[in-house]
Amino acid sequence: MAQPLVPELLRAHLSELASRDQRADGRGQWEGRELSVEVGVLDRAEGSARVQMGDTIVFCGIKFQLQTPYPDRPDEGGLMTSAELRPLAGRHIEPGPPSPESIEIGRVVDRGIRESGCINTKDLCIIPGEKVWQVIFDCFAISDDGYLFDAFGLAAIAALHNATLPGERFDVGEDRKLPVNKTPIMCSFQKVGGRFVYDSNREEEVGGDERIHITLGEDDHVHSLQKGLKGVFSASEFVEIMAAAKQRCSELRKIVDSL
Amino acid sequence: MAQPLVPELLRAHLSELASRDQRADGRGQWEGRELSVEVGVLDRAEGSARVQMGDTIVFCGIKFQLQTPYPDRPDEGGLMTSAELRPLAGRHIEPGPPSPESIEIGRVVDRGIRESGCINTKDLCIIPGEKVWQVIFDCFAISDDGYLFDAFGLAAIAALHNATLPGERFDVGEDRKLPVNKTPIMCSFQKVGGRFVYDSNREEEVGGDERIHITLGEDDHVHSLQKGLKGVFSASEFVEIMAAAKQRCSELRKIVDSL
Amino acid sequence: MAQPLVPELLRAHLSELASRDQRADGRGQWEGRELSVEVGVLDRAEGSARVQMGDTIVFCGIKFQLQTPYPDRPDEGGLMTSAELRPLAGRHIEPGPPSPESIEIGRVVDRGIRESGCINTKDLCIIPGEKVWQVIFDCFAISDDGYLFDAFGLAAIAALHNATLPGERFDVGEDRKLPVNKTPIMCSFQKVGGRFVYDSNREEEVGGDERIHITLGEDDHVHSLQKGLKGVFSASEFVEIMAAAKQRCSELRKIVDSL
Amino acid sequence: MGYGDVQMIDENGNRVDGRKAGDIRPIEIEMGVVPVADGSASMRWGTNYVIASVYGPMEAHPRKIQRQERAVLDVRYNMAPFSTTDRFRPGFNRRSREISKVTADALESVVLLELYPRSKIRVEIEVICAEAGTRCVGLTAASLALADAGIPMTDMVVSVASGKINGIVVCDLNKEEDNYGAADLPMGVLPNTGELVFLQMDGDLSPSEFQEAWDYNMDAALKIHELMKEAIANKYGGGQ
Amino acid sequence: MGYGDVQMIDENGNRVDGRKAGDIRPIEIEMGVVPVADGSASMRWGTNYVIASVYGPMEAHPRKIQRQERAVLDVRYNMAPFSTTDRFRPGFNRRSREISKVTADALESVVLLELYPRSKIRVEIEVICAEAGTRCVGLTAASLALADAGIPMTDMVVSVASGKINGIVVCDLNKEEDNYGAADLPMGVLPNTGELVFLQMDGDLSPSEFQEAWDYNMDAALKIHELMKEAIANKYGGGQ
Amino acid sequence: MGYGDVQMIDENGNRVDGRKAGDIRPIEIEMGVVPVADGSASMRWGTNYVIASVYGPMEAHPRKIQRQERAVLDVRYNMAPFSTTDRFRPGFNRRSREISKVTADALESVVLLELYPRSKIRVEIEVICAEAGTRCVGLTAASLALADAGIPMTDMVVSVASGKINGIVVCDLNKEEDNYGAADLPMGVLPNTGELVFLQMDGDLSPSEFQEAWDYNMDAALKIHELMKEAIANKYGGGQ
Repeated sequence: MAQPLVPELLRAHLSELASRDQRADGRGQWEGRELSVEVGVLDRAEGSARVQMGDTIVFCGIKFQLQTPYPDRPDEGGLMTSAELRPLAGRHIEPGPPSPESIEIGRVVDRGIRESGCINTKDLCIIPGEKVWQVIFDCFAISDDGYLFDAFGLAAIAALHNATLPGERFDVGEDRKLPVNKTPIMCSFQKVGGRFVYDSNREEEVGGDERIHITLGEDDHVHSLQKGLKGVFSASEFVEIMAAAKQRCSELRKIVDSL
Repeated sequence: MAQPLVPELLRAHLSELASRDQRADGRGQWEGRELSVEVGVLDRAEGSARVQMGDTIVFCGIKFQLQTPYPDRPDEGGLMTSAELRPLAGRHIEPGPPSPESIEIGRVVDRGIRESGCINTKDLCIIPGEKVWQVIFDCFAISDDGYLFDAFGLAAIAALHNATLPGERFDVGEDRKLPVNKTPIMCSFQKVGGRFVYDSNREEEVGGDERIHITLGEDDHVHSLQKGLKGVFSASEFVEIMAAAKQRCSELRKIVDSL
Repeated sequence: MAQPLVPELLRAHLSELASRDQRADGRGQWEGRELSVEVGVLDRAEGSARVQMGDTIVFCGIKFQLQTPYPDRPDEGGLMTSAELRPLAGRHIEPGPPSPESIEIGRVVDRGIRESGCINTKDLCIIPGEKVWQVIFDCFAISDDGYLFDAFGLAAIAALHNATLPGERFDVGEDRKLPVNKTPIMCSFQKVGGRFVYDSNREEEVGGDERIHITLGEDDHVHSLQKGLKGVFSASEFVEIMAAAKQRCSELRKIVDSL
Repeated sequence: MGYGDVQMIDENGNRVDGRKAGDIRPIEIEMGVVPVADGSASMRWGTNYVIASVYGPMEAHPRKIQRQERAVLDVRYNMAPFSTTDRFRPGFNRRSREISKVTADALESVVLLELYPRSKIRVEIEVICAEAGTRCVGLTAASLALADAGIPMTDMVVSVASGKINGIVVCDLNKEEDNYGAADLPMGVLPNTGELVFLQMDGDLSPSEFQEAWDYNMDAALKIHELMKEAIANKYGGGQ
Repeated sequence: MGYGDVQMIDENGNRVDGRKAGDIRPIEIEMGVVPVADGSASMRWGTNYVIASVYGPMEAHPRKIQRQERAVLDVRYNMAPFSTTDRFRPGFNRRSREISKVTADALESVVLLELYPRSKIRVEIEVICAEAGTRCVGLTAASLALADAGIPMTDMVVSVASGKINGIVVCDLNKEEDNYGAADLPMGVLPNTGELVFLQMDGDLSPSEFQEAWDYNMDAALKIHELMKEAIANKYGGGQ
Repeated sequence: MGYGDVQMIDENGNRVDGRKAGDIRPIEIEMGVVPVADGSASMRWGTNYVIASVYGPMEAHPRKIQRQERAVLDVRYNMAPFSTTDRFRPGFNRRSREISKVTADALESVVLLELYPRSKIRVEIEVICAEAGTRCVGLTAASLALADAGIPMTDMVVSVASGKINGIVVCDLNKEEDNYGAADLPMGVLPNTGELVFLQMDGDLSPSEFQEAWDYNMDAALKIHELMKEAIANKYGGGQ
């Protein structure tokens, strides 16, 4: 890979903007880009969603497979999340095996869903000890203009609410809606120009510092956290973004629950 | 890999020769190199052939394995073709995982055999739903002086005619000859100096343009086609090489059938 | 990897020392570095040892797994040895897939153990044709100051003498000591400055030539040999190091048997 | 029941989805679907859904892949994991490698690579939903994306496949037909000259059947080319 | 029996190993355990046993990884095959990759990389015996090894995790507790400023439980920092 | 039935294929079998069939593998998929890697690498049919191919293995003997000096058995060397 140019000018520009409480595209500190969420958009998936945040566009497709349960949990199905950063979605994405970035995204999205308990893995049991469903989330970027984390996270929970267990195709009973008990929502913040902002676009991502990913459930319960990239933050900064996360997660949960 | 030298001088030379209806080694446009085909040459294979075309030398060895049939085709065996371009066979062949070229060769040879129906996959059934034979074609180059496609294709069909199902070794009945119903033959053409020629050698391969691979069966039925490499061709050029293919395939079929 | 500097000065220095019957760290030709062997040092392994030879420090951990025996040997368990050269253990060790060096070490250590017959593979049988134990030796370097071969070999046989078959954890009977019938010992020699020495340190390893690895059992029976690296040696040189090996192996065997 | 026994065409020559032998499936083209790309296009073709994006010309690195006299074309064809009925496992795949290679061979035949020495053009083809004929859809979508990126070409490439079912030659097999088909002839045609840059074939076609399939493809390519021209004109204001 | 049903804390607030809610497991630190390394340290923490070594600053090769203005930090976290009850198969592992990345992110936040332009510092973390919380042990041991190598840092990093069992928030889960735990909050703290460079969390914590776990970690980090200072002082003679 | 129970030598000292203890299997050498290579040779040895080819000296690339003062020798030993009774799966293989390495070590000891600074010599060994002792056949064939390529060497390498069956030491085990053998001692000998460049051993040999096997190898190496000299002379006209 070519040496990335040190984006010192970009950083200086973003700092200068931040000092005047501004962002490169005119948004406020906690303001997201224009958002659209559609479900049922993939003909071959058992559940699907398309999320667009500004020029960032992603799909999440849900597929089910049969598997044998683990001996120590004979009545529980499984969950798997894969995030593919294909070079289709941006000049900066190199082809090749999964990058550390894509592994991190997949694992962060996975934990947000898994740890919330929104899927009761016992609901995935077909025959105890023999056959259970595995739910596979495939997150797939079409256009990466920054903050795939939140786009993937939102697409995943929306696709889950849209999913149908394909009993007939696998000859294990009738098709039925996958029970989803909760709506965990991920909100992420990045330090840009010395302060945290919500939903940084690619320009801010390149010229910014550390990110913090927060997944919240009902009653502001915390389900998952992740700090990524180089950077130091204080307890009071964390209190500030946690407050912003609580508000935004609640707005996004309403959108998902109303689909 | 080092940058290949642009073989502009070679291309100019080949074009000049072509303009006088000549080739670098004195052959006519549709004339092949000296050919030898031997079968039963590999002690550990259940069927084998050695093909030499000029300084191009290849082996094809056929091995059988037992496998479980696919649930939707319980009485059919399988077919697998692998073409290995080991660095033994030429200075230009780099070690490492299969190159796109070797994958393409394997797939083209495979399709020629498979699509002709020369093997009835039901003849490979031992116990329906439980045990079937898998036929594996291993194409292996000893010396690559160009046009491995045709050499591999000819070695594969010749080895197939030479193959014995090793029932005794696998304890599933007596050894018996593998039934082979047809003799599909692949003929390939490359555009060299602006016109298509048959059986280009390595010099012509390096200094030439696109290739077209044609596999024909009885009564000139077409079983497989593949255009490879950069290049444009017209319908009338295609008619011309198809006519040449019909003649050459029929000659080669006689050789294989007489082994 | 950066081009290794040609250690010509080092080689000249070592030759000069050798001509005066000396070594860089003051040892005699057949003298080993300070040795310590401890067993039972790894809480999660079923058998373990830590060996220190000068600044070379290694662990060997033994783990057991259940496996299905091979059909032609239904009452015999298996043996596997893996030597990991993790970059923890030295500036010269690059991360990545197993290097040819680490593969060679693993195979040489494995053969010393396996070929001596110190484990009767029939002692690893649980239910003939169904369940047998696989013994896995994981050799792991903490600090590589030269001659991992001998350190690994010694740690492996010491860990083996320390191993317990974990019947209870796998629900196949009671825990019991693994029967070990013999104590094969590996001794290695490297040509440094034109003559063979025992237990070369890393400086001698870098500035030396070929190595010879000898594994001896009771009554000086030979179980395994391996010559590594570029170099020519004579029959009389071999007689000389074989004599040194016989003496040293017998000393080391006493240490292992007394643990 | 053998392949030939399923009746896929009725006595009136109607196919399972109501088409006649020479008809193609419905096609929808959208230009510029990947906002961050230099060029992009999507095709919905039957229930196929394929997106292609183009990046470049850009610096070719590492330097060893550079060519002094022309650009290198880096083409990748890939199936998304949710594109097939059974999940498609990501990773190395011989079929995808081969399709990437023949697609690159076809596009290199029309892109004016010599205009951009020492540079690289990346063409990315992603199959989002697969029905039948994804390689044809991918190649055609890629030539649209190249046009959208403003990369000069001698001609567009239009790719379509004809095949044989129940002994009858038909154009543009759908998924059910493909499952029972006895032959498949995908071609990549330059609509302005009638020349070819892509050709594959599998199965069994007599000389006369082969000619019939060839002719269907040539005819269909011209129809699809009209849709492509329209989509481009709509985006760039030359339309209507 | 579900996760919540196993009683891990008795009526007197004693945990299975006798600790109170806010107590950490016993910790032993040894400096310089890898004689051939530029710096190294081991930590025994409960029955965790983790070794970290540091090499460098050294030339960064291949050149393409060099950064003009600073050193690159190359961090690897790995589990030895005998570190777990079931043998841990060597090779590619998504979990190890992610932990390596977040550990590198944390350390880059304190190491004065700009002092060593164009060079590389390697940090190797090997889990020899794993109990629970290996990522915290690894990150802490790595900062000790960096100190042992004399690499300048703005502060040490002390990492520790709190969690929840039987609805009670406790500090530094051991293996049994971890198996039945309902939440895990590992943090990486700079003891001199109370700032953070590492943060993860899994499970379910109400806002007030979250605050409690956070406070336990902050408190434990200061205690562990005392042990670290002592170990360094013992080695370099500033001790007692 | 244990390994030692199969009677492989009769009361007259005749082995299963009629040989006496010290006899080698029939050997046929062919030079120049890979027309496009710079040098090549094949050996049929019993039913082993091994081909070796040599390319170079050539430019060593990438540059980082170059050595200022000598050529690098790039040796690959590989088993063809049809070389064994059960198909041999292509791909990474620890055994092949190790044999490649010890073969390279042996050849580097005789090839005058310092004559070709900064260059590379490729040696390719392919086992077409495997019986027993393929590493010896490969090493010997490689030294023939190097001679055919005109690469200067201090001496040829002749490699052969002795072993033990039914408690009797014999030379050059065939496949059946190898299956039931209790020891295997392959050596690589320089016939002109009696020195060694290759040595391995597996199994169990008492000191006196070891000496006997060693002597058989030395004796056989001289006989094989005669066949090698003859094959080279036949090709280059110095023969008869």
